[in-house]
Parts: sequence; C-alpha cells; structure tokens
Amino acid sequence: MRLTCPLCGERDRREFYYYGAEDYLHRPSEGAPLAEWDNYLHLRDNPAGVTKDLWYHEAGCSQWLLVTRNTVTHESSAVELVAERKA
Amino acid sequence: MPELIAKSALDGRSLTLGHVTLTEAEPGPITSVAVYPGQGKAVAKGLKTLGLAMPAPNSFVEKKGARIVWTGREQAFLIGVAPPVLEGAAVTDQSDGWTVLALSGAGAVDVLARLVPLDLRLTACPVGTALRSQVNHMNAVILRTGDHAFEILVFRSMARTAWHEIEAAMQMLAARMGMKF
Amino acid sequence: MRYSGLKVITEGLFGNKGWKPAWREPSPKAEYDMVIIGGGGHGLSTAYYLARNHGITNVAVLEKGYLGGGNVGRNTTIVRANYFLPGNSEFYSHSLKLWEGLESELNYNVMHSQRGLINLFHSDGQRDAFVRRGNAMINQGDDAILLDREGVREHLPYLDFDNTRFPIYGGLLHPRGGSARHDAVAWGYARGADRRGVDLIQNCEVTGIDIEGGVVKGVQTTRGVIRAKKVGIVVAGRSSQVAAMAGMRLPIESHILQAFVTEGLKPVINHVVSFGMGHFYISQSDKGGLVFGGDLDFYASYAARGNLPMVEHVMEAGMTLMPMIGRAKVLRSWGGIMDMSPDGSPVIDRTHVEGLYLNCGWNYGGFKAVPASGWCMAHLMATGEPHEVARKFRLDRFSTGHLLDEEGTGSQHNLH
Amino acid sequence: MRIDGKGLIDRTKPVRFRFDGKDYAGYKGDTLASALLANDVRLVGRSFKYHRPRGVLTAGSEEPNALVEVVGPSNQTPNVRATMQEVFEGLVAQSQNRLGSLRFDLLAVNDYLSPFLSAGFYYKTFMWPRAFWEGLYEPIIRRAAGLGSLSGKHDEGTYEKAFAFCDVLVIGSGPSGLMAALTAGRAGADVILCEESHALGGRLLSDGGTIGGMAAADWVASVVEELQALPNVRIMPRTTVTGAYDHGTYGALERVGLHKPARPNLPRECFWRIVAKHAVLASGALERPVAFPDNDRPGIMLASAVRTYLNRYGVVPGKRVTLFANTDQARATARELMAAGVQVAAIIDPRPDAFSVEDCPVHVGAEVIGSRGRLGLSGIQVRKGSEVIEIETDCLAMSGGWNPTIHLTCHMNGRPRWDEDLAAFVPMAGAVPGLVAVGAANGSMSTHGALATGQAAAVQAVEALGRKVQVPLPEAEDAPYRLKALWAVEGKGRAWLDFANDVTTKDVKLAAQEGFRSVEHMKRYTTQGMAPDQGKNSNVAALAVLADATGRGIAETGVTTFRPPYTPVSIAAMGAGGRAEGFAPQRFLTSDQASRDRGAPMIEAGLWYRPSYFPKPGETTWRDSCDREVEMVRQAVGVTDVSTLGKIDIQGKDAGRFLDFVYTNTFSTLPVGRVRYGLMLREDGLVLDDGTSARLGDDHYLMTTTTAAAGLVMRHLDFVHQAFCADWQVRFISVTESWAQFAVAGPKARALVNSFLEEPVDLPFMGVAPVRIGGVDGRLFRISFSGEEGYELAVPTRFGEALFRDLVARAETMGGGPYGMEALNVLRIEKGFITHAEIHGRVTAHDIGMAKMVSAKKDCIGKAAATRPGLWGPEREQLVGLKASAPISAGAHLFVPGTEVHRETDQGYVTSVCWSPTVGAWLGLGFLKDGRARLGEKIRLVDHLRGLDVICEVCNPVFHDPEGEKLRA
Repeated sequence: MRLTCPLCGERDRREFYYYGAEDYLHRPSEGAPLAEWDNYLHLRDNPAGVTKDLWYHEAGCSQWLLVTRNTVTHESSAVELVAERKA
Repeated sequence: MPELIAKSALDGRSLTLGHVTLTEAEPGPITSVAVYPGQGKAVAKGLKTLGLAMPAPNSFVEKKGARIVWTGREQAFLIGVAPPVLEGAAVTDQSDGWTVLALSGAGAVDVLARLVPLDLRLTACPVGTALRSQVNHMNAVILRTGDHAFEILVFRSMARTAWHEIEAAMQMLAARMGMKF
Repeated sequence: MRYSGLKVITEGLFGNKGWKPAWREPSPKAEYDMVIIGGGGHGLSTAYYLARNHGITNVAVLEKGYLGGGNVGRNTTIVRANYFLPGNSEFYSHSLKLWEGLESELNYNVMHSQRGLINLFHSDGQRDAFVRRGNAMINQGDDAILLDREGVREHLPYLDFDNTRFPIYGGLLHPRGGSARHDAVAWGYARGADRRGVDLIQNCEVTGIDIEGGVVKGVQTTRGVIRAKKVGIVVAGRSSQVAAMAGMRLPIESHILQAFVTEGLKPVINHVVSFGMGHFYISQSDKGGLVFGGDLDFYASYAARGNLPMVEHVMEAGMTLMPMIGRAKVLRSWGGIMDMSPDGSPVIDRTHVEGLYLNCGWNYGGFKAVPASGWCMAHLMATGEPHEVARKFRLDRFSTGHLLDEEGTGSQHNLH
Repeated sequence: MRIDGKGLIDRTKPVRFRFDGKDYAGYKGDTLASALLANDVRLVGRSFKYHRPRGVLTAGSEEPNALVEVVGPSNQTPNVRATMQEVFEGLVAQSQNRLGSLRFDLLAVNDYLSPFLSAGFYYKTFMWPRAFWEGLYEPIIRRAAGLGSLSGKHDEGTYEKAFAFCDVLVIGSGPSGLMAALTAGRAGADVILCEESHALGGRLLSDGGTIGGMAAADWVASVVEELQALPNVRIMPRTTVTGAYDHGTYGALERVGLHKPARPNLPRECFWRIVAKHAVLASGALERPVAFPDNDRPGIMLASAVRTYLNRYGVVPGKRVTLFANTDQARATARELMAAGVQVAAIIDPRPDAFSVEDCPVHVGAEVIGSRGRLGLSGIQVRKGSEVIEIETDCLAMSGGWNPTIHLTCHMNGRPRWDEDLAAFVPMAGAVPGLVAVGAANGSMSTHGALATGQAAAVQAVEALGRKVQVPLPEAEDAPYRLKALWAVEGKGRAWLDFANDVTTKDVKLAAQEGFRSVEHMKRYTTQGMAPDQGKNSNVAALAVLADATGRGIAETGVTTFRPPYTPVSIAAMGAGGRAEGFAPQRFLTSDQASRDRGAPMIEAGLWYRPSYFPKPGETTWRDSCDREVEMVRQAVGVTDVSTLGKIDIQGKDAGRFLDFVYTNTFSTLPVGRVRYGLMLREDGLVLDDGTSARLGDDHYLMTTTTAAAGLVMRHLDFVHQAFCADWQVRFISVTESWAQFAVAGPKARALVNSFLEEPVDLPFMGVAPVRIGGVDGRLFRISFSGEEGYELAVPTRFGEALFRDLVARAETMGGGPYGMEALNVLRIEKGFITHAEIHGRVTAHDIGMAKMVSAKKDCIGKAAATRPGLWGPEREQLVGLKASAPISAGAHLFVPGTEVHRETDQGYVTSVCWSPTVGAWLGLGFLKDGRARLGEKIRLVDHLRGLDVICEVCNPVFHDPEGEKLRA
C-alpha cells in the first residue's frame, strides 16, 4: 500500500502512522456540551467507500496528512498537509 | 576538573566487503533550523551569509564544506559549519543526536535496497537528493552524495543496530556475488 | 437427526446416503416475532438461545452471503477468559463455561480443545500487569497460573530463550484457554437453531430498517419486506452501515485484521502462545496448520484483505520468539473486518428505537464471545433487560465515561 | 527411466543425492522429481487422510503429491516440492507423513475405514465422553494429520528481504512473458522479468515447436541473450511473484541458495517487495487432472508433465504409456514419446468426433473408468460405449484441459469470469489496477496468441509511460483450442479431486446433500482446496461436481477466493531480519559499557538497555545490591544515567502558550531558569504522561517526557500543533539523543556536582542553569526523583561516557557510587512518585490526586472530556500508599478485611511494591475505591498467583520526607 506525502512524494505505507477519521480535526470549542465531545472522540460515519482520515508521516517529514481515500478499494484520491489544509 | 573526552558512537569504524565500503563519518556541527510562520525572508538573510538558502524538499545544497539538508516542512539541518545568527527560526543543536554512516561503492544501491523502502538508483535519486525514510525499523536521513556514495544519518543511540543491519546486507550480497563465479 | 459415532458407522455402511441437510433453506416469511440481521457466529448463537432459553422460535436470521462467512470464518480460533476489568471478566468467564458444554449442547463437535494459553511477558512491569490480570481471573472463578522463565521453558521449550530481542521473564498460563474449529461453531449453532424452528435465510441482504413512531416494524431485504416486532443488529464489521439504516451513528471504526495458516505439519505446538512485545499469537490446528495472527493493518478498511508491512511484522515477531517455525510455509493469508470500539469492549444494548437492539464492538475478541454474546443478546431481546454479565456493555458508556479499556490506550478506535 | 538425446540437463555433471536412505544419481539441471523418475522411483509420498500411495503428478510448483522433507546439516525443511527442488551434490531428502516405511505405512489402514471417514465425519462424532476429545481422539487425529515435520530446532538459516522498483513487472517467462519483456525492454522501459523456474522459457522448454522460423528453445535463448544485454532489464529467475497488494506493490519469493549446499551468509531465500507502475501477468495455465475412479495411483500424471520430463529432463515415467485427454494439443505428448522410441499403449479421447492419426490404438469417445496397481500403476480399464477394455500400462498421461493461472488477478477480491468455450475461468479485466493478464493466463492458448497478447500489453504499458516501440511479431502456431469439458467419470470406486487432502467426488456430493451448497461451504466442509497445492489441481473440477449436484451452472456456482500467497512462502523469508535482536532496534546509553564493566545486568526499558543494579562482591541477590544503593543515596550520594527520558526543545514566542494548551497546569508564567512538574492528558481526559519542563529563555523551553511515552508525546505535540495552532510562533524538535543526562542525588550531591563545575552555582529547588564542566557547555537542573536533594547534569552526548565515569569515580570517594533501576524504583516509591505502572492509561488526574493541577483559567487538551461523570466519584479507584510488615506484591488485589475474596468485593489493586530499607517496611502504591477518604484503614492484600494474603495499612503515598525538607535544603 502506498501514500503520496505532499512533501516527500510517494511512500510505502510502513512509513506512516494512522490515527483515525478527520473528525479529530474538528475539536469542539471551549465550553461545548459533552455530546459534542462524544461526537468528536467516538462517533464515526465509518463509511464503506470514500472517507477522509489522518496519517502521520512518522518515518519522513513528521507532517500530519489528511487523506481522501476509499475504504473498500484502498484507492487514495487526494492528500493534503493538515497544517496547510483548506478550512 | 580534567577535560571531558569526546567519543563517537562507533569510534570511527570502517568496513569494506564486496565492492562496498561502510565508515562512520565525522560530520562536524549539525544544527536544526526551523522557520517560524512568515519568517522566511529573515531566515534567508541569515543563511545568505553562508551562501546558502532553505533547500527545496528532498534536496540538499553544499557550498564550501557547509551543507544544508531539507529535513521537513520549513525545516533544514545545517551541517559542517557553525550556525550564523538566524532571526525568524528556532535554531537547535543536533550535533550529538546523529551518527553519520558513509556508504560507497558500486554495490551501495543494492545494499540499501535490502533496508530502505525507496528507489535509490541514480536515475530516481540523483546526487543532491535528501530523503527522510527508514533503514529497516529506524528513522534515517539518506543523502545521495556521489554517483556511488550515500551518507545516512541515524539516531546516535541506534548506531550499532544501523551498522549491524547494513553490514549483514553487505555480507549477504558478497555471498551472492561469490555464488555467481 | 442426532449425530454420533454409531450414526457415522451405520451411515457409512450404507454409502452415507442417509445424511440429511444440516439446516433447511426456507424462503423468508412475511412476518416473524424477531429478526436477527447477520448470520455469523453471534447472530446464529442469538437465535439458538432465543429458542432454547426463551422459547422464542418464530425467528429469522438474515444473512447477506453464506452462513458463517464473516469474521467467524476468518479468525485465529482462540478461546479464552483472561480479561481483568469488571464488566468484561464476568462476561468472558460465562462464555468459557458455555464453550465447555458446547459439543453436547449442540450435538456438534466444535473441537473445543483446552490445551492452555500462555501470555508471555518480557519485563517486571509487564509481569505485574499480568499478575493483576491473573488475580482478576481467579477472583472471577477462572484459572490462572504464574510461570517464571523456567516454568515457561517446560511448556514451550522451542521458544528462543537465549537470543530473542525481548528476553522471556515468564508467562501467565490460562489452562482452560485453548482453541476450537471456527466453522464448526457457526454450523453447530445454525443446525441447533434450525432444529428448534428458526428460519436461516441466506443470500438475503438487509437494505433498510422500517421504523414508525420510534418503533421498529421490520426490515427491507433483497428478498422482500419482512415485518418483525423486534430486530437485532449483529453484523460486526458492517455495524455502521446497518445502524445507519436506523439513523444511528455508532462509536465504531472498521479495521482489517490479517490471519495466516501454514501448510499441514506434524504436531509441534501444543498450546496457544501469545507474545508480549508485539501483537503475535499462534496455535496449531488439528489438521496440522499453524494458525497465527498479529495486529490490525491499522487503517479503516472493508477490503477483507491486508498489506505487506503488517504481514512482515507478524512474521518477524514469530521469528524472534520461536525461530523453529521459520521453515513452515504460509499457505494462505486472509483478513476479517473488525468492529473496533473506543475502549476495546463490546456493545450489547437497546437503541433509541424501541424494539431495535445492537450487538457490536467485538474488536479482536469476537470468536471466544460467540456463546455468551448470543446468550446475552437473546436475554436482552426476550426480556428487554441486559443480562447480568453484560450489564456494562452500554452504548452510552463512552459519553458518560464508564469505560472498559483493557488495553489502557484511550479512545483511539484502532488501539484496542 | 532416462533416455538419451533429450533434455536440457547437463549430462557431463552427474550429481549424487539420497532419498529415504538410498543413494541415487541425477544430473545438474534435474529436479528431485525428474531424478527420481529417471531412477524409476514412482512412490514418493502418502496422502493426508487415507495415507494412499502418492506419486509425482506434475512438473511444477502446483505439485500436490511429491512433498518431501529436505534434511540439512542442522535443520530440515518440510513439504518441499520435489518438482521444484533442484538436485545438488549431497542433497538428502526423505518422504513424510508415514508410520513405518513409505511402502508399508501402517496408517494406510485409514483407507479401509474410508466409508466412515467421509467429508465432515469428525463434526458428527468424538463428542462422547467429553474428556476423550483432548485425551484420546484429538492426539490421534493430530498425529495422523499434518504432512511434513519441523525439526523443532531454531532456524539458524540466513534469509533476506529487499525492495525493488520498476516501470513494467513481467510475471512469467513463457512466450507471452518473453515477448512482453522484449517489447518493453527495447522501448527503454525499466523492466523486471520474474520466472518461477531456474530456467527461462516456460512451456517452450517442454513443447518445442518453432517461433519465427527458429526452434522454440533457440528463440528463447536469443531473446534471453538480448534481455541480459539490456541495462534497463533485470531478470530474476527462481523468483515466484506470490501476491498482489495495493498500488502496484507485489510480494515475490526468490529461492537464492536452496539449490546449493548451505554456505555462510548466502541467503536461503529472499522476500522481495516490488513496486511496479505496470504489471503483465504471463503466468500461463495449469493442466487439469480428470476425476475418474482410482485416478490417484503413482504413475498417473498430467500429460504436459510427461512431455516436460521427456523434453526438458530426458526422462520417461514409464515403459508402456497411455494418454487420456480431451484436447488435440495433448496428442503431442503421445507423438513425442513415440518419436523418442517409447511404447504408447493407447490414446483414449472422450470426444466422439476426435481424429485418430497416430500409429497406436486410439479409442475415440472412450473414458478411463478404473486403474490397478497397489504402489504404482500397472493397468487401466477403458469404457467405450458398452465395451470395457483392459490395458496394461505403467504410466497414464491425463489431461482435462487447462486452467488459466489467474490467481494474482483475484488477490483484491476480484471475481474471475467463466468462459464457456474454454471451459475455464479467465481474469476479470482491471480486477487488480495496473495488472494485465496475457497469453494462456488470459485464455489465449496458442503460442501466437501468447506472443501477440504479451506484446500488446507491453505496448500499452510503454505508451502509458510516454514511450514508443515497434517490435515485429515472430510467426508461431495458432492452433484452435477445442475441448469437451470432462470433469469426472462415473464408475465403481472413488474418484479423487484433491489428491493431498483425499477429497473425492462423493465427498463433494455429500456436502451438497447435507446443505453445504455454497462453494465456500463445500470447500470448508470437505477441506477440498485447503492442501499445500491450494486447490490448483482440484478447485474447478470440484465446483463443477458441486454445480452438477446442486442443479446450477458453473458460472452461477462461482469460485472461492484466491488469496496470497500464490505458492506457500516460508515464515523465515517474510520474517527475514526479525530473528534474535533483529526484531527491534537496540538503543544504548553512553554509560552502557561503564555499567557492564561494573557487572551491572542490563534490562530492557522500551528499546533502551538500562542497568538493573551494580553488584558488589559478597552481594548474592539483586535485593542485597538494591538496598545498599538506596541507603547510599539516602546517606551519601548516588549517580544514575537518565538519558533515556524524552527531551523536546521548544522555541518561539508562543512556546509558553503552546505548553499551556498541552499541559493541564500553566507554563507560560514559569520564570526563566525555573522547572515545573507538568501533567499531560489525552484528549479523552485520561493521563497520557507526566514530566518536568524547564524554561531556558523567554522563548525557549525544554520538555521532559517519560522513556516509555517519548515517541507518543512527540507525535501528539505534532498533531496538536499542526491541527490547531499551525500559525503560532512555535517550533519544536527532539533532543533526546543530543544530551547525556545524569541524576546526582543525596546529601552530598551538591558537593559532588560543584566539584565538576568550573564555577559552582547555588541553584534553588526546581531551578535550571547553564554550566561549564571540563571545558564543555552543559546544563544543570535541580530536580529530584529520589526525594533527596537532587541534580541532573547534562552534557552533549559525545562527552557522556567520560562524565559518567568521572562522576561515579568521584562519588565513590565520597561514600557514594552508581545506582540502577531497582534502587531508583525503591527511592521513587518511598517518595510516592508515580511511573507508567500507575499512569497505565486508565487513570485521571482525579484518580492520582492531581485534579487541582488542571488549571481552571485555561483550556487544555483533555480538560473537557475529563469532566465526564464516569471519571469522577467514590466508585473510582484512587492512588494510595500501602505499608505492610510482611512481603506484598504488585498485581495483588485489595479487599476489606473479613469480606469474601471475589470480583464483586474487589476494592482495588497494587501497582508498585518494594522493600524500603529507609522506612524498614514493605511499601506499595496502588489504587483503592475512594482511597483518599480511607487513609489509615486496614486493607487486605490478596495475590493468589504468589500465595500472599497480607493486611496492610492504607496511607499517604509519600512515605519519606513528606514535607520535602531534603529537597529544598
């Protein structure tokens, strides 16, 4: 399996650490109700198809990546740096 | 209080086997330069005093013994020279954090093919390339320093493991060579 | 038709013509009292215990593929009761007791073999953690013995005691732990449920859940509409997809867990062995193949197949622990779809829809849970109240913070 | 027997080898199978269940029967395919899975019991009495089951793994593979050509014929010569591509040293990970057996195998050969045998309209319905219409047509397509992105078809790479492939589908009869296709029998899923490099050698090695040394290496603000030159790690993490920074490896430290200052993990060893010395300091009595989720100290004295324990329900595993110097 890091280029999956779905980027604001935290930490769409999730180029540039990919075919169609992601 | 004696991780070890030579190199100072957001120009000014600039991803530039290696987003290692004053960047001494192994010879690419999940042949990895990847299970910075030469930076505490794994690959390749004749 | 050695002989004398189908193949009726979505191990055992414990037999199990085609047919067949958190330890203890009577209960040889499971540890810290687990097991009424290094050597002389990267300090022996033939468990429960009148309906995929006024009315399927007063979702890796049909978003992420079997070998491993410094567990099947597995592939996936990095890590773990298996050749590799939950423990609970029940979150440990999961899901669906040993498997425990985190790795789904 | 004038073997190089204790001779280029057949050895094994005699069936890796153990000087390898093992001087092999000799296997008795051992019988019996399953039945079954044996000894062999990258990967070097490699090679593409066998050419080495006017073997030689000269082409013989994975990644196994005696450092096997932009599957096709009654006797082989042994190895498996085949192509085997002077007793062709031109008896519209010969074929019965003919023959070459070798195309769950004309499954195009099947693998059975499709696939790949190429297509035979599907022949006696697992057509019908009608159910119920050949010789025939038994077409019945590996791969190869210390990197302290010189046993701490204790003469147990070291620190001074702790250098105007966001307590207000203990939560509100952070300058902090969590925290900081504060003026990098750091603790610590500093410094508790030591810039921290007055002295790593040796030597002159992990642990327990034994991932700040460290004035990671109700309240187990006069243990559970010991009455558990020479008692740290409200209570500590049942006193975790006078002295 291979992933294209925007900085380092295409690399074998073994160089990356997987965290979870992109939900982890939408941290509830201070004082938000616990239900929002349940959504943020636990509840997931978990689609069988296209999803967006978070990978860390652990053996490379240490950048966190937001990857658009398909959980059935493993095709990945877009990768962007979390630090420079579109809003 | 007597002077403290310095020791490298591998005491300058060297090995030649089947057209490949592995030695512990002495890189001199290594300094991490990490640019603060929006401070690119300030840092460029500082680096210009060495005739250098922040390198493009996956590359390194060398001028009069001073080498600047891309190591991440808005980050580089300045190697072989003391760092100038650098406004706009976090400057951190990394000199003692890394062991540098020089690997050279016709079989160098084949040796690394046993350990690095990258195409390091000259066509795909020309001189001046700097890649952050892995040597087996260890993180490493791999520099293509010559047509048949690499320098590999690994964490100093793992130097013995890195040496052992590269040496094992050299021995297996030498044994394969022996088989052909 | 009862199975027995005598029957095998009598039938054998007459060309085996007399064997009847293990289960009927009914077409779905328009209505049932209860519908179980999912014909895997947990779905089939739920249906079996609804009939056996609660006399509810007007039940249909709907399976989109073939019975036992999901995770129950893709695991490394380990059966154990060595959990230490209250909430888990009583559940898996109950499950192991059910395992111990399963052959006679189902009149089907599931080949449950309690050959002993040994969890190895490789540091003082790890020893203490396993001692805490072992004491919890004994406090729960199960069995645990602390082995030192020489004690492990007596059981497992082939381990690499001299050169392995993480020296073996000792092991926690769980004598009643062991393995079973996974297919036989699914078929045994299927046959048992069918003989008590449950309709097992294959090639019947659920495409929708009908809800009116917050009450479940039945399901839409590829073989027509089926009405039911109560519906159980027991689909493991596909839980999110089916729950979404009821407007639910679950605390579940589906992941691939690869497993491997080698070519048949003469007996060489007589226990279930689990490595402490890398996820690696192995046992030898009765057919002689070494059956082993390791970690998830660690990215969300429904592909039921994995990639090489994790394959290599598992093989390397095997080679550092027991290099004697080096010359065994891997015959086949495959992947199950694990329904990972944020604390590594399952959910057997009601939902916000009346009459709709949820059984999911089995992470790595679904196979050994098959009997108790069915027992407790049947109790919940029949009585509306959770069974005593599954009381803590609540859906809302993540929002309330009553976690059952055995690994202690927090809310990241793939770390359990 | 060997015949002259045939074969590609080197008759000038005889090779001696041993099989089952007898010595034989073959030639270089022979496989064990061809050499055995040359010596008229037909019986080579015993089947799995009935232990029926088994002989060589094929000439390739799909061999189901000729599985042997190859015995080396120090180990043995089970289940080796004799058809793939090249003979070498001194090769020793033996047959397997037999009780007694191969000719007289006692377990062959099972064959007589076969009516009672049909498919799935074991599910219906062995259930009574319960204890007999593990006591009697299972051991017997396990003893009879399995095929080869492992030696049980460590596999000391050398194994290798490697990566390779290319534009075009060509899998197989038959006509289509060679044409694809030649086309892509001439276009200048970066090509890898993998060939499973030791010689290139595939079936061209057996089938002869002409290509481009040249003899096939000469054409092969010319193409290989050209490929070898092209720098952009790499040829990898003895390399099987075993699996197709995501994004053009392929697994491949190279047999490097298996055809030679073992030699130091020469790998036995190498597991390749090949990344290819395009891949051409030129894996050919596998010939199918026919399931006629008693079709499994040694001497019954595939027609193409007989032809291969003749043309490639100069060997004929029998003296009177018969052919039973349903295609025109198969006739070549009979003609070439006759041309070589071998007697062909008869040709049996089930097709009523088949021709008969050969000058030997040809029975058209006939079928073989039986065979004779206990340990090897001696005769067959043929039915033609109502007539039954008896034929004397010692070798029957059979062919039911061909199955395209489509396995790799199904490795990503792609379903193959049933082709009615070919009566075979062909790949679904695009099932594996980037992989194109060509030649026989795609159903193009003729040599011309192979060349054309191989070339076309290469042109397509080359053009996608932006290159152009024109390669003329050599002319070759393009005979039509016409067959009448023949899966099984009705008749008396059992017809075998899976030769290794002993699965008959009756078993498949029984599965259908018992409701196992899905092809997946049938496979699992009968174990058909689960033997070492993975169903290559039986899958399609078995599902055809199932289709017939369930009244469905073959397409509707469908096929089971092919999965990696294509052929079995040794664990040692895929795990190459993992053995012994190779499994994970080793991290060494600068003080490592100095500690070992002092006899300190080194123990693993994560990937690091740290000294356990420093034994002195006369000390027999670790406790002797540990107690001494504890008293040494309490009364004089101790030195220990703490370099393994994570150290992260954090700089920038927003560094303080960033620390406030990741720590529960506040760091932005910490004065320069001061250090503060910090608590870090995970976002779910539970404790992630703890440690001290120092402020070295206005915009410069140094964070310390525990050894265990160093990598975890670094990844966490990167996520928080890049996800939530990418625009802040803060950058950080690990400096763990850059500094060697030594703790100096005890009443004489200050004196010892000052003796090293060029200018002594009066550092307040929890202070930090730059210092000069022996001409070197270092840092001095005043922090203590022992509870004594303590410092940590850090110098650049290159000076670590020198400083440690000097520190220890000088400490010894002051009544002190080095101390190890055991003493460190006792000291910190005495002081109530926690480690990851306590913060094991399930505890909150509230649980460890640090709730007040969670600042009310600011948000931080984990703060909100920590407020969840389940994480608070008396039900939670809280950190307490335990004191006892008798030995206690970590991992014990806690109960109210007098209550019954059971899960429901469980009050908590013990995490750390030590004998405290300082306090003169057994001390422990643990977690107790509502613990802080129960200080002073008696609690019962029970450890069933160690047989301890002790009453302890619950107390404040800080046993030694609770007010901390020593720290602030």
